[in-house]
Amino acid sequence: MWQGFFQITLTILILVPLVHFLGRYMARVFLGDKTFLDPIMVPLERTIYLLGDVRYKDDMTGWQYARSVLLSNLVMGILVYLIFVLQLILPLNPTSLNPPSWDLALHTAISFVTNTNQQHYSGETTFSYFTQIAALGFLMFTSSATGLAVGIAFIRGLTGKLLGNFYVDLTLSITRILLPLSIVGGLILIFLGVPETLASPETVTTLEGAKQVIARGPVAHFEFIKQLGENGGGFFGINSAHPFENPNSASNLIETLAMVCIPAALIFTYAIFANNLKQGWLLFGMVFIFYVVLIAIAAVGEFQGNPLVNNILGEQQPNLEGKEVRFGWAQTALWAITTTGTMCGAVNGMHDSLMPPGGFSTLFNMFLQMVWGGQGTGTAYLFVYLILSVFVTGLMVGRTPEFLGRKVEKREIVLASVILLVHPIAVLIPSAITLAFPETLAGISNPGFHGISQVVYEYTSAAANNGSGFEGLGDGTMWWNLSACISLLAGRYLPIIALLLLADSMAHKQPVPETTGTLRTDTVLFTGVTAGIILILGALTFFPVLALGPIAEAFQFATGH
Amino acid sequence: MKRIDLFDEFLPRDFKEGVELLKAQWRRRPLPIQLFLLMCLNLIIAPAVYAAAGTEIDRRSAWALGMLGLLTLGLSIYVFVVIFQPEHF
Amino acid sequence: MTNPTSKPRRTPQGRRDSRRHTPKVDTKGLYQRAVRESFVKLDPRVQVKNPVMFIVWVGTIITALLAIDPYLFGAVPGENLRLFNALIAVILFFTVVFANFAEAVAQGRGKAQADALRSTKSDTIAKKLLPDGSIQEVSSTTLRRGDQIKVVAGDVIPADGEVIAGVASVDESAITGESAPVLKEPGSDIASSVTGGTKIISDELTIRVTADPGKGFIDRMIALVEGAERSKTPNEIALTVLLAVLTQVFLIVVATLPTIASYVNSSVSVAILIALLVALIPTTIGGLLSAIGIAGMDRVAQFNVVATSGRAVEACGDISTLVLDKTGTITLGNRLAEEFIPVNNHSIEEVAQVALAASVFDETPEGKSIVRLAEKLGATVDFDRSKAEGIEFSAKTRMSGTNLPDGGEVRKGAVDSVKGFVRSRGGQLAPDLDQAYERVSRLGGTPLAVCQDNDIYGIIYLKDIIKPGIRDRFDQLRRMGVRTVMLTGDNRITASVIAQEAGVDDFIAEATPEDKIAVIQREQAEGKLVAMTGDGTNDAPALAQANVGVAMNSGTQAAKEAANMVDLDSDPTKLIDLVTIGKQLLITRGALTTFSVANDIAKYFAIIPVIFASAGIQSLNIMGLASTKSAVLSALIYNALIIPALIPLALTGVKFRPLTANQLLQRNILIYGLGGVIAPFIAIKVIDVLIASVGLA
Amino acid sequence: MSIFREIVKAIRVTLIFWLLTGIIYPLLMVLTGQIVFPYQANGSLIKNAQGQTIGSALIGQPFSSDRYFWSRPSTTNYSSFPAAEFDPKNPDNITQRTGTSGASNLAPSNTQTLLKDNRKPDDPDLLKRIQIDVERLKQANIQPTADMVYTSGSSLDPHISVQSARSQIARVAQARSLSTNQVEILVPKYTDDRFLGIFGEPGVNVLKLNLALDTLQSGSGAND
Repeated sequence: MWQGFFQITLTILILVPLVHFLGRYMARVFLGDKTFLDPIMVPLERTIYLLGDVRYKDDMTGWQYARSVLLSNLVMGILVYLIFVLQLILPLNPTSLNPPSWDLALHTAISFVTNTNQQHYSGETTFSYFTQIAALGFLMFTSSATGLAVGIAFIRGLTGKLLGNFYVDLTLSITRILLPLSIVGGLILIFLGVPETLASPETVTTLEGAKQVIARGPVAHFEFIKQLGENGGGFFGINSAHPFENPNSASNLIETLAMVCIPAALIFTYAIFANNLKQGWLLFGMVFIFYVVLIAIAAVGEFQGNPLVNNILGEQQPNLEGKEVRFGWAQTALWAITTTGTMCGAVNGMHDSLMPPGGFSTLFNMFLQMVWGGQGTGTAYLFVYLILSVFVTGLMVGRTPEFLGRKVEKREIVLASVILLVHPIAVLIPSAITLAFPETLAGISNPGFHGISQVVYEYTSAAANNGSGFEGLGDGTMWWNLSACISLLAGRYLPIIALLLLADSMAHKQPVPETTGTLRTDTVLFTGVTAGIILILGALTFFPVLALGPIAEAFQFATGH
Repeated sequence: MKRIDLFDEFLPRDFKEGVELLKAQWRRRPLPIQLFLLMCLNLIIAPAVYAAAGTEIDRRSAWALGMLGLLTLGLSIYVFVVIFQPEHF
Repeated sequence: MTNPTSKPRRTPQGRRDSRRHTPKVDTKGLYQRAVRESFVKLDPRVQVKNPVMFIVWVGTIITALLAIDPYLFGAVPGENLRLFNALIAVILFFTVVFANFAEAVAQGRGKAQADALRSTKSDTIAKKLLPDGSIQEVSSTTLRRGDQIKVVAGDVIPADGEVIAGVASVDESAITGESAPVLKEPGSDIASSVTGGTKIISDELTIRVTADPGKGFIDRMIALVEGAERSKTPNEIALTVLLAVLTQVFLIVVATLPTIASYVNSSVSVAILIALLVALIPTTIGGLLSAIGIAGMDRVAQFNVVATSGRAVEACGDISTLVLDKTGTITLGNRLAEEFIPVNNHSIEEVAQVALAASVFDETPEGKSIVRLAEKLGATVDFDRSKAEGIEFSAKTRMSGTNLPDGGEVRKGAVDSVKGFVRSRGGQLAPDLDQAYERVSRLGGTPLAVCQDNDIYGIIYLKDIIKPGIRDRFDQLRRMGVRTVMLTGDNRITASVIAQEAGVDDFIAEATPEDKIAVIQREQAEGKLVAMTGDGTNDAPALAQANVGVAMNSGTQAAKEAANMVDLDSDPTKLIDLVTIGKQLLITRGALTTFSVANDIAKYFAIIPVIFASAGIQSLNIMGLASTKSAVLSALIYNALIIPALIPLALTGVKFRPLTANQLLQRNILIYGLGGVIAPFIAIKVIDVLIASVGLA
Repeated sequence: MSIFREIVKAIRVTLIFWLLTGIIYPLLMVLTGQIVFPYQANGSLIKNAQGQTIGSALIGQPFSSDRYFWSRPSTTNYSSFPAAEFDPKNPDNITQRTGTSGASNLAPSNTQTLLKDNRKPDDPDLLKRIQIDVERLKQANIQPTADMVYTSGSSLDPHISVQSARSQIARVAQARSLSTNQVEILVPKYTDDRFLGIFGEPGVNVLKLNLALDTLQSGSGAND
C-alpha cells in the first residue's frame, strides 16, 4: 500500500516544478516576450498570419472573440464531418471501414470540436487511419488551442488587458506550446513502444495456434496530443489502457504529466499576468489539496478492493477489474482523478468498474470542473468561482465587491451565473429524462444505484467537456448521440461566450486602488473561503444525485445488501 | 387577407369569434386567459404523462402532474426573467 | 422583540450617541400595522416582485391543495398525509408571512418617521410678495420656485427658500431635533437658507422660494423613508441575480429528482419535494433583503441625513477618500485672532489700529474677533464709517479690507496676497515679516498680514483649535482603508502642522474652490470613490463631482441641490458615520446571504437521508432525526423561524467595527459562515425532538 | 468587418491548421518513427525461433494449455479467434479484420448477491464470473489473486503479477517435464519492473515468458 501512495506522491510532486516552469513559459509566449523557439516559429507564424489573413495587432472585443471562436469551430466541425462521411473514398483505410451513421458522425464531430472527445464508438472498428489523423488528430490541436486561447483571453481581461486576437492566440497555442511538446512527446512515446505506422493490422498465429489480430496505426503522435490537449479520445476503443497507447509505466508517467501540466500551469500564467505570484501559489495550493484529497479517496477505495470479491479470495486484494497489471490500483486511481479533473477523458482503467469512492471522486471532479479543469477553460472556471466568492465575501467586509481592483457588479454576476447554471441544466435535465425511460432510452448495463451514476456520468462528462465514460452504458443509440450533443454544445459554448463577455467587461473597468479596506484575494483566509464556496456550490447542486448514485452504492457495500 | 377568408370558409363562425374573444380577453385580463391556455396545453401533456407512468396513476393524477410540470416550467422561466432583468423585481 | 430603533447604537467612543436624535417617531401600533400589512402583501402581484418568496408562495398553494387531496398527484405511501401536508402548507404560509412582516416592520418604521415629519408640514397660508410690492395671501401649495414670500415671527415657513432680506431666528427642531434657534440672515453662505416646516420665532424675513411644492426638503425625506422612491441599488440587484440563480439551480435539482429517484424505486411525494425546494432556496436572505435595504435608509434618516438615493448610501461604504474642509470639520468652527505681531518697526498699537480699520466691515467671526482684540488693545475707529468703503473677501484676491475716506487703502489677508498688494503700490517688504509669518505658521495658526497702502504693519495670528477626538476618528477611517484629505486656505506650513496634529493623510494648502474639484478628479482618475462635505455655493461643482457629496443644511440651496445627501444637523464629521452606515448595509446583506446558503448543508442532511431511506443512505442522517415527517417538518420550521429571528439583525444591521478587510472577513465568516453551517444542525435537532415529543409526526 | 469576411478567414485558418496538424505533423512523425525506431513504430512484433511473427511484445495472448503460463481473463480473448472460425473476408466479422479491445465494464456492485434484482441467468454478474474463475484456478492449483480473477482494462494485458506467475511455475514445469528451477529462473528475466523502481507495478510478460519456454525446449530438443 505505501509503495502505491509513494509513487502517487512522487508523481504529483514532479508536477510542481514542471508546471511552474511551463506556466512561466506560457506567460512569456502570450505576453509576446522572447522565447527560445522564436527563430524557428516566427517565420512559420508569419506565414500562417499571411495565409490566414490574420492581422495580429488587431485586438478583439469579447463578442468578436466569441464570434471568431464559434465561426472557426463551426468550419472545423463541418470539415471533420465531411471527412467522416467520405471515409470510404479517402485514402489510408486499410480495413475498408464504412462511414459511421449520421448521428454518430454528428456526435463525434461535436464531441471532438468541443474538446470533449466523448466516444460512442470504438476506434479500431470505426475510423480509418486517415480519419483518425486528419480529422480527429487535427481537432485535437485546434479544440485544445481554442480552449487555451479562451483561457488566455479571460486571464487578459481579468488582469485589465485587452483580450487579444483569437486567431493569434490559436496560432501561438499550437506553434509555441502544443506542437513542439507533441513532437518531443510523440517521439518519446514511439521510443517507449507506441506504434507509429500506416501499415494495416497484423494477423498472427499465437503460440497456441489461434489467429490474433493486432490493431495498430499512427498512434504515437495522436496519443501525445490526446493527453496534452485534454482531448482524451483514444485511437483504440479502450483508450490508454491499450498496451499500444500506453505500453508501460514510463509512458504512463509521461502521459499523466502531459495530461495535467497545461491546466495546472495556467494558474502560474495567470499569476504572472496579474503580477501576483503569491496568489498563484495559493490558488495552486488550494486546487492541489482538492486534487490530493480526491486521489486519496479514490485510491483507498481501489486499494481496499471489492469486499464481496475479497470474501471469495479470502484476503484483501485491490480491485483490478478493468485495470492493467502494469499500472496497478495506484496509477489507475491517480489517472482516473487526473483525467476527470483536467477534462482530458482518456482512461487507463475502466471507470465503470471503479469502487464507489472512485465513482464519487470522478463525478465530483467533473461537477466542480476546476481541479485543474479543462484546457484554458478550467482556469477560467476557477476564476468564476473566485468572482462569486469575492461577491459574497466582498459584501461581508462592507464594500462593493471587487476582484483585482475591478468591481463585480450585476453584469458580472449575471455572466458568472450563466456559467454556474449550464451544468445543472445540461446534466440533470437530460439525466432525468433518460432515467424516466430506463428501458427505452438509457441502456444501463449496471443496474441499481450504479445505473444512476452511469447516466449522470455520461451527461456530466459531455457537459464538462471531459469525454470519459462509464463505458458500460449502451450509448451508441440515436437518443444518446443526439441528447449528448446538446449537453456538449451547451457545456462548451455557453460558458465560453459568457467567459469572454465577462473578461471584456472586467477589462474595461476602472481599477480601484487597493486600501486596507479592500478585501485582499491573495490571502490564505480568502483562498480557504473560496474553497468552501466551491465545495458548497458543487455539493449543494449535485448532492442528491451523488447520494443516490455512488454514496448509496457505497452504503450498499457497507451494509452488505 | 386571403388567409382570413379561408378561415371564414372552412371554420365555423363560432371559432373565429371565439379566437377574437380570447384575444380581447387577453388584452384586458391576461392572467386568467394564460391559465386557460395553460390548461389547454395540458390536454396534450397529460396523456403523455399518463402513458409514460404506465398503470401507476389514474387520469386525474396524470392531468394534475401535467399541470405541475407546466407550472414548474413556468416558474423556471420566471426565474430566468429575474436573472436577466433583475431591475424589474 | 424589542424595538431595535430604541436601542442606542454604540460607537467606539460612545460620544456619537448625543449626535443621534431620532425625531419623535410614533411607534405605537407599529407592530399591529405590520402584522396587518404582512397579510395584505400576500397579494400575488406583490409577491411576484420577490422571486424567492414567490416560489414559496406557489409552494404553499400546491401543498394546501395536497392537504385537501393528498392523492392529487397519484398514490403516495404513508398515513395521516392530510395532516402532514396541511402542516407543511401552514409552515410555508408562515414563511411568506414572516418575510412580509420583516418588510412591513421596516417600512412601518420609515412611515412612522415620515408621519412625524409630515405633521410639521401643514397647508399654511403664505404671504406672497407680488412684483408690485403688495402682499397676497395664498396657500403654501401654490408657491412656485422663484416666488418671494414674507414670514413674520410665529409663522411656519411654508417652503424651502433663501433669505433675501431680514434677520431672524428660526426654530429648526422639527427637522433637526436641535432646540436652540438658529439665526438666519441674507447674503452669507451659512445662514441664508431656510427649510419649509421650520418656525420663525422672532423678527421677519423675506424669502425667495427655491423648491416647487412636493419637491421640498421634507417632501424628499418623507418620500425616501417611506420607500416610495426606493429603487434597488446596484448591489441589491446583483445580489438578486445571485439569489435567483441559486433558486433556479435548486428548482432544477428538485424537479429532476423524482425521475432520477424513480429509477431506484425511491418515490418521493410532491409535498416533500416542495418542502425540500423551499428548504434549499435562499429564503432567509430572500425574505430579509428588502427589509435590510429599507432599514439602511432609515438608519441614514435617523442620523438626520437626507439621501437622495439608496445608491448614495451604498456608495458611502465604498469611499476610499474623504475630502474635508479644515474649518468646522477638523478645527472648531472659526479661527479667532489671538495676537498681533508688529513688523517693520511698527508698534503693536499701530498694528491694532490698522487691523481694526481693515476689519470694520468684516462681518465674519474672524473679522469680529480681530475687531474685539484690537479694541481690547485700545484701538478705535478714527474715520467716518459711512464714507469708507468695505472691500469684501474674495477667493481670488484672498484679501479684504477698507478704502478709507482719505483715499488710504487698508488691507488684511493671506500674506502672499498682501505682499503682492504692497508691491503693486510700490512698497518695500519688511525683513522681519517672514520670521513672524513662520512663527505663526509653526504654531499651526493662520497668519494674516495687515497693511496700509504700501506699508506692511504686521501679522495677525489667527488661532485654530482642533476638535477633540478627531484624531481617533481619522485613525479608524485609516483602518477601514479610507484616506482623508484636508483642504484649507491656509499656507503650507500651517496646513502641515494642523494636518499632522489632526492625523489626516494628506492636505491641500492654499486651496481655491478649483482645487477642490481638481483633488476630487485626481482621486477619481485613480479609480477611487470620493466623498466630501461642503456648504458654500462655490462648493456646488465639487459636491456634484464627488461620488458622495454631503451638503450642510445650513448651506446654500445650490450646494444642497448639487449634493446627493444633506445633513440636517450641518455636522461635517457626520460623513464618517455615513461611511459606517454604508458599510454596515453591505455587510448585513453579505452576512445573511452567507448564513442562508450555509444553512443548506444542514437542511440537506436533514431531508435527503430520510426521504431516500429506501436507498439505504440512512447513515447520512447524522442528526438522528426521528422520522421522515419530523425531519421534513423540523427543517421547514427552522427555515420559517429563522426569518423573524433575524429581523432585528436585518433592521439594526450587522455591527461594524473599524477593522481591516481581512479581520472583518475573518470575524464575519466565523460568525455567519461557520455559524450558518453549525447552528441549523443544532436547531433542527431540537425542533425534531420537540415534534417527536408532542407526537406531531 | 463583414460576417462574410469573418467566415472566409475562419475557413482559411481552418485549412492552414488542417494541413499543419492533420497532415504535415503526422506524416513527419510516421517518417521519423519508421526511420529511427522501426521496431517500436511497427508494433514491437516478435518472432519465434522459426522466424514467424507470433505476436507483439506488448500485447498479451490467451493461454489455456498447462504447458504455458496463463494470462489474465479477457473479455475479447485477446483479440484472437480460433483458427477454425477465422474468416476476415466475411463482412460480419469486422473485428477479425481490425482487431479489437474492450473491458467488461462491470460495476463492482453488479451482482445478484448484492442487488437481489431477479436477473436472468445469462445476465452478466461479476461475482458469478469470478466464482467460476476461482474454481478454474483452484483446480489448476493456482492461488487465486486479483489479477487472475478480474478482467483487464484493455483485454490485451500482456502481464500477470509476479505472485500469480510463481504459483503457476510448478504446473508448467510438470507439464513440460522441466525442473521447477529451470522455469523459475525465467520468471524474473521476463518481469518488467517498475519504471525507475518506483512507478507502476511489476508484471511478468506472459507471451515472452511462454515464448522463452518454447525456445528453451525446442533448443534442448534439437540438442537431444
